Amino acid sequence: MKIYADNAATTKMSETAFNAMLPYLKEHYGNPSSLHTPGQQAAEALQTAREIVADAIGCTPREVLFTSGGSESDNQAILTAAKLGKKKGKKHIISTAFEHHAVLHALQKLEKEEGFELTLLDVHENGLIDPAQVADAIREDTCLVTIMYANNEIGTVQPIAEIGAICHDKNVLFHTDAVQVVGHLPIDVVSDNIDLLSLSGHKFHGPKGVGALYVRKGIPIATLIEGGAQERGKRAGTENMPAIVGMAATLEESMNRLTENIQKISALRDQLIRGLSTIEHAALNGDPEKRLPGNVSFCFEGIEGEALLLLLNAKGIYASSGSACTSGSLDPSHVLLAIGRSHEIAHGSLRLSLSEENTEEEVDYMIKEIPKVVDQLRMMSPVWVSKVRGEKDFIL
Amino acid sequence: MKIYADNAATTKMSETAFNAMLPYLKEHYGNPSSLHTPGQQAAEALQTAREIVADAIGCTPREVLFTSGGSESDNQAILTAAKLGKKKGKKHIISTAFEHHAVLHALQKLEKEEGFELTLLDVHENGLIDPAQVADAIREDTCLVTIMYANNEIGTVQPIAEIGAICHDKNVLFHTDAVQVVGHLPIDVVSDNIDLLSLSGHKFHGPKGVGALYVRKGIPIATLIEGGAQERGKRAGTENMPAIVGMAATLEESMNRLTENIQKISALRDQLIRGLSTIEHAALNGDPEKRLPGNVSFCFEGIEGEALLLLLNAKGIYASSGSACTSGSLDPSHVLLAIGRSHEIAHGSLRLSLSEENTEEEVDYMIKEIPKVVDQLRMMSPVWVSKVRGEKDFIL
Amino acid sequence: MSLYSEKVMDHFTNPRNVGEIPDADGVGEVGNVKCGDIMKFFLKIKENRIEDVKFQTFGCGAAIATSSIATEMVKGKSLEEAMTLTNREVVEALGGLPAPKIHCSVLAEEALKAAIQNYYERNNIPYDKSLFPNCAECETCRMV
Amino acid sequence: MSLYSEKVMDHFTNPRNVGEIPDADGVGEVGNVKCGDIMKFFLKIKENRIEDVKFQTFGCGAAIATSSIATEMVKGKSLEEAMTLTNREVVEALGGLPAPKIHCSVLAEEALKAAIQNYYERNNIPYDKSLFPNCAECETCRMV
Ligand SMILES: Cc1ncc(COP(=O)(O)O)c(C=O)c1O
Ligand SMILES: Cc1ncc(COP(=O)(O)O)c(C=O)c1O
Repeated sequence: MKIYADNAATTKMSETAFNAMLPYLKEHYGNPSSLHTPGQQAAEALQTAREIVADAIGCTPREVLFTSGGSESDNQAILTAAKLGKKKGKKHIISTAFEHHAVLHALQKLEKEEGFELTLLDVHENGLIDPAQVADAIREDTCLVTIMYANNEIGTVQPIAEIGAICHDKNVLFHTDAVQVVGHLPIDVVSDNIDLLSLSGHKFHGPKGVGALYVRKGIPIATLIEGGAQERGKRAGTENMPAIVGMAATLEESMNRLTENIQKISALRDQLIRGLSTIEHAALNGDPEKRLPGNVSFCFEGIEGEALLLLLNAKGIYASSGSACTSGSLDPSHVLLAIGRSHEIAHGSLRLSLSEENTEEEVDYMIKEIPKVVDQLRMMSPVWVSKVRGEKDFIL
Repeated sequence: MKIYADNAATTKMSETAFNAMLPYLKEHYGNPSSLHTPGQQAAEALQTAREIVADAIGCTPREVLFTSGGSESDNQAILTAAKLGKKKGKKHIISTAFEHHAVLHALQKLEKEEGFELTLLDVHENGLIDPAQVADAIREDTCLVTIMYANNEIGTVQPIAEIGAICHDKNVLFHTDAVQVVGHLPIDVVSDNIDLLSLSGHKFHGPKGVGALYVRKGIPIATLIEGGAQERGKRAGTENMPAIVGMAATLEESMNRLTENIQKISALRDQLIRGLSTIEHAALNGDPEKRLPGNVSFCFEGIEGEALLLLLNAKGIYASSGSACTSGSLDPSHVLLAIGRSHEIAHGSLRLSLSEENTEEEVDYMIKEIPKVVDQLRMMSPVWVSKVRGEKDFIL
Repeated sequence: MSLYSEKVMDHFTNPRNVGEIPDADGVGEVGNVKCGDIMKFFLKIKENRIEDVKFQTFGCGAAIATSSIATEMVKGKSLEEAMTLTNREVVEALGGLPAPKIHCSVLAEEALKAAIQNYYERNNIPYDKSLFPNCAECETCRMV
Repeated sequence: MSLYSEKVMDHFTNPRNVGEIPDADGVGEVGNVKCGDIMKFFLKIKENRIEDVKFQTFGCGAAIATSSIATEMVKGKSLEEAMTLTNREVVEALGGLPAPKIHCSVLAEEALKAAIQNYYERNNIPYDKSLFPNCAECETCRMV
């Protein structure tokens, strides 16, 4: 059995996306800036795609900017708010300790190079922000609150609408990295009080290398990539037409199946969580209720995540430890440290991220195999052995 | 007949590119940062693609950074040099008046926001830089010379190796926007003395939304998109695997067929130039010898380019006026103004950019139809009529 | 699949009333080559009515199409009626224009008015100057 | 299609000499949980020879594989021979390791030496301290 359970890293592209892309990979190759028929055909498809994406998050097409992905969107959102802030002498930004690196590193650059001040809110053991924290942290000179809609490693979903309301009350721009949420949970930028939102195609069965940034009307957008007049001069570069069209097509389909998918995936998730909870000295990461439909994240005491991944890989289970980006590094995930896991425990993490393509049989197989592999590694772990003998204390 | 003669705007993707992409659009969807088999399969393909691109321009794989396209590469190259310059108190940059907007706008931003000083070299009537101009312009505080390898509108190819040699002599970084050249003419970054080079996949029958930046070993790269550890931490974002693989595959093929293609396309170009040269009061833009194999650029007195394009479009000839990006704007192309065309003349421009897929028959058809359309528009042009009557002087 | 509506394309590729009237009673030219659009209107006036109208245009497809339809719209009209032609009506008659091309319709309105003004001037007919564009101060061609 | 060579995967998925020697003559443990790698080596020494060796490892695939192959490489060797084992030899025996995993081979070398040192200490055998890692000052686990 081959089980792809790493959908938070990237997803299999849907047939819908592929079929939508196909003509743009083949005969419809015009540049939408060109005036001739193939160019204008592309320009029209670009507009249609923009409308679909706008519809999916409840904004107008003019508020949607196409980018090369979630990271670029995050960077441009932060740059936009920072530039505005700088002009007004407001150089304080509020975020959380467990943002994706695309946000965190962009913020740290502002701190280091531009003298911005950061407040990174505590995300507590359950991985959730309390809106009151945001209210308390906002200062006279706060120019941006950026809090991810849902965390990519532990799957917790924040009370975004309430946070947004506070920001709007206090007249502070609110950005949310919704890369893990768009296409998976309903979003409405208006009722969620969002000013800037990032999304990425390949996280919802769309193509890689494409994303979008929503910027509420009236906010002057800062440009990250200068050049031609594409995206109304706010994002230069010949448009990635096949990817844009593919992303829109699959997003439209995802939105149509949203309720059904949420139900199906959440059921698989809960089945898997229940199954893995029988493993001793293990713990679910993140709130059990307020989490993404597909996210299952555990820490297993006494073992190390990479070894776990590789043994699971040998059994055809494709998973992740912490986020894909940090796998292979010596440091444990900053997300797990942020929810208070010790280094030792954080090293023993496993993320299984499900999609609607996973099945109950797959979940059963994982519930059967994962404990065996955990056991196998524990048996050869000096840490585990000394805990079993009572020479060291168990943490979990 | 449908003739695509806008290959400088974008190209039809090759079968080779499409076939290379296909598995990565379908079954091989892993994230190269993932440790499991699908992830590592992607990581390997990424490395192979990097080697191919490196081979094509004569550098090592570690010197190749994948980006979302030519504009991003240009921006990152300029940022890299500017950051280094700033550190050393060197804030003078040399470029030309007819760079692509991805370069020009990035430079103007540095001028406006960071206090850099720009020297934009005159490109003369023939669209060529004399290396001596660069030598003369370099100052103590020059941190970058950025000169495009070949111009996208008028096709002139600069003496890059000589310019690079001067820069290296004077210890100044040299960037070249080679977006129109890679895959079309031989490039060797070592013998061409290039430190930074931009390329874009969709200009050589590769996919849109992907490009690369070559950065010579030892130059500390500045990051434009912060985030994950992709591209050794210098360009965040989940890699656009299908596009990267497709770009590499078609580049490899282009390099294998380079001599053959240059011969074929240049012959078509010269046939077309000869044919259009019979039109009165018209002029070829750019040097007739030192130009891209596929570039044919004319100005026709007394008419306006957009009208010309649309009538040609009705005849199935897909062309461009100035660059695709500026079409539709009221201002005539900055490139044509830079080579000394008056506003009036610059408005009447036509760019036909050929590829190896064009045929002699197509060229014959264009030679037959274009003069008719030029005539048709001239007959209704008050400017033309007054010149014919001798009320105004002809310029060309 | 086109920048322009079918109506625009029709008037652009088959423009009506192209040419000039050698013994025109009024001629108006607006725009300049720098901005890329020049329109010249020729009027034949009989008993205060536009008996014939022709145009020459240097410019984009929209410029040619707006010239063409404007001549159709005023042919046979009295000068007073013709003076009420607005650029908005021209745009509507064409089934819309892309935003950056709206200025072409303004040019068409102004070219017509300039030709009527020229007729008044030639014939020393008194008229209300405020109703006519002042080409010296015209910023139309810089509008986007 | 894998991060690791076949040899590494073999030693990782079928590690040799896993476990402990209850009455070991020397035991060495290096690394720490913070950096994510701990190796513990157990030695049975007879007539200055490594009669038996076992290991326990908390760590990544490379850590387990280097432990495994290192035990194979020193089993039956004299202590002096075993002391000449270098991390480079371990890497070569595995057919290479990805750059960020080289530190695992260093850990394996050090775990072995720590166990030998422990044997010398327990038996009051004089030895050259400079040949052994000083774990208190060891920065291995911060190497990348
Ligand atoms: C010379 C030149 N530089 C840069 C670019 C920008 O490339 P891209 O559209 O792939 O961002 C182009 C084409 O649009 C170009 O012709
Ligand atoms: C929460 C979050 N933000 C941003 C990103 C970056 O998206 P991309 O890889 O498309 O740039 C990711 C995924 O990698 C993510 O999970």
